[in-house]
Amino acid sequence: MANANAAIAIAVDNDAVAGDRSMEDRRQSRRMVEALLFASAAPLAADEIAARLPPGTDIAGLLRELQGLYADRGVNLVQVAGKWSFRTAGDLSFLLAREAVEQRRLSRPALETLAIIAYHQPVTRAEIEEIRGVTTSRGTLDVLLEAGWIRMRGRRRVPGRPVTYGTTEAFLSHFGLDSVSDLPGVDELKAAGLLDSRVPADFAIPEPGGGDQLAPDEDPLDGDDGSQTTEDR
Amino acid sequence: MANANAAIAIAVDNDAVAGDRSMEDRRQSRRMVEALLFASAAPLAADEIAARLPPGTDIAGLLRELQGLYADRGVNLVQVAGKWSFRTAGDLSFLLAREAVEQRRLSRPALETLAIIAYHQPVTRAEIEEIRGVTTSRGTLDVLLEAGWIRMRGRRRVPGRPVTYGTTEAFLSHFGLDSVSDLPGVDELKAAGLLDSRVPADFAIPEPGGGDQLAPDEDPLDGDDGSQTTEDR
Amino acid sequence: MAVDERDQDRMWEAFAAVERVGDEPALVVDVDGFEGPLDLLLALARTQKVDLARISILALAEQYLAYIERIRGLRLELAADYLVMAAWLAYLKSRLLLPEAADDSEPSGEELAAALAFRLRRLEAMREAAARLANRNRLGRDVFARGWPEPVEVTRVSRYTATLYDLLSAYAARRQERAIAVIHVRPRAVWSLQDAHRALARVIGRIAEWTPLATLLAAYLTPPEMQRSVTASTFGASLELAREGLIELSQSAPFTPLYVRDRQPVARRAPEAGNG
Repeated sequence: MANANAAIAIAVDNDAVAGDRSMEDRRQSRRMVEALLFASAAPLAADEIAARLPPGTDIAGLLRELQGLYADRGVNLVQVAGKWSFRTAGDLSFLLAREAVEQRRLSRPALETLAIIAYHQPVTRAEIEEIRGVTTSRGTLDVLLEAGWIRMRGRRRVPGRPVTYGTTEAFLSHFGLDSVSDLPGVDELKAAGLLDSRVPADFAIPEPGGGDQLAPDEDPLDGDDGSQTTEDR
Repeated sequence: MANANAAIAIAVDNDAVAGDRSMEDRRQSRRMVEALLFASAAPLAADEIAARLPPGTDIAGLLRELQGLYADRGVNLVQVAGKWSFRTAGDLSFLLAREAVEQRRLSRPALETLAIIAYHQPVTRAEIEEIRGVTTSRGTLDVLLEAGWIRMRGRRRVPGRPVTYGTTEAFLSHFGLDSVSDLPGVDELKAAGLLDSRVPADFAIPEPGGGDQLAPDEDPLDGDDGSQTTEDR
Repeated sequence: MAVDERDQDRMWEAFAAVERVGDEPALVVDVDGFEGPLDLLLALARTQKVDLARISILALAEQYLAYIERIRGLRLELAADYLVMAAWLAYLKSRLLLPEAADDSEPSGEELAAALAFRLRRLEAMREAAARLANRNRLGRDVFARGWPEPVEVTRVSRYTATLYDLLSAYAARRQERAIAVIHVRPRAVWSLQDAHRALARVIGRIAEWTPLATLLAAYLTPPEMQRSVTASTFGASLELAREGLIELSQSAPFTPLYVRDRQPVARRAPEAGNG
């Protein structure tokens, strides 16, 4: 009786050992699959993984197990086109994007164009070109629109209905102005040495009217103008 | 009395909610740290990670937590060169041999020189030669500089102002060391006085300075040293 | 002890290399497989099969000298540093065997021996350190970083800057440049006599009836600033064409409109055209 008990006990122990070993084998195989997927420079197919593991390993089961293990982690095990790879969890992709802010100085043409828009607003592109004496490149207005310093105000009520430009709130705050009427006039520019005293007597600079109200010869933008940043260029 | 009870119940509920939220916040932060480290091929410093997470996040605690979580996995979180990185577990190297990139085998003199530089840094060429008992061929240091494992640190403040050499972050990363004080056996060697460059051994041993700070008898490299192509690669 | 055997192999190889040259004339030998005298000493020390810390430096010196002698006996010339070491070891041996001199300005034989023992131990320590380093799990050989990293994508955002001064000076400079340029550059519009002659010649033959000269030139009179120039040139040209006998001119009184028509045959000359 005692012997029989002992035999049973031994049998149980053997089973337990075998169970432990197969558990341990499985854990080890899972570690191997994990390491292979991590180190691989490209997604791996299940049979590519199988080729590197002991024959008979339950690759499909291990992959499912790993997928579950990583399901709500920062990294997920995903299957794309039948191959497996670790990828950053979709909701964390923002971590892998960064904005690098570059401070850039405005080019001379952009500065001139911006100043003309500030003083002469509402002003059309043709008028800007007339004042500058050169054509305005497409990029110049783009840069100023992108900087948020100018906006399309409306359309001049003349043939062709050209878009009129004006400055924005952001323009005022960047340049520390309360309103565009604070921009200096001829006498102040002369006093500051920015204008030569030899300028002709009839030289005038406009008193900028920067209000949001449309000028008498200005129409509001059409509904679809607002979205068209490339308008009139 | 009923009101007081209700108030207490509400208070308890709020606490429970706050606790849940902070648990959830922590889990989310841990996912973010995990994702950042997983996505990067190069080790990340704790403050690099901190810069990408909400202010006040307990980065050190999360790193320890992750390290524990991955401790017996196929991929481990290790600390190298003062930074953190996921790497495949060391015991699986047999599995990944196919992944290994062909590396130039270091010659015995080069390996010996590298060890001397690692354990004795900052060290001059003459001191290396004194330890090895042979002159160092030009190629030996070049190979190590080219591998990016050693760098010129500065100049010893002695006649002739010889250049001093030390190891790089790439060295620590390649050999899986957090800092030079983790070099195998460094404490025993120090205790035995074997890291002293001078004979005999029975006086105080200077701390091997693996850091970027110059030793007391070390000067920075001159400006024109920087342009030398062999510098700090 | 595997290390020792390897070193002994190297020594044996060294001898073999030496013996191969046999009775050839003397030649310089960098004792094969050894990196200098210290390396050779270390290999010899290992043959004593004791801890380096307890090694007999005297015995080691004798071993080294015997080794060198054997090579020299083969009429081979050794690299200089092996000979320098031999000379130093011979000196050390004599210092160790002879009673210490009272003169303590020089290190004692014991101190010299200790220094050599230290160098040997230090070199051996570094050799072991190098081996341990080489056997570590190395990145890219034993352990691997993420094979397919996901790089951080950097989007560049431009933030433009300019000062009010930049703005005003750009404006003032451009306006001023233009103001001055307009005064100097603007060309004067002129209609030359030749222009008028050519224009009139083109209509000859089509003006049978008296026609005011001004209406003929309407096409050319549009720019207001050219009116005077056109009138003057046309008048001059019409006089010329009349003189050439191609047209007739008529004016009823000074400052009244001037009429023009093709030259008529003599018979049809109009009686009312008083001032021909």
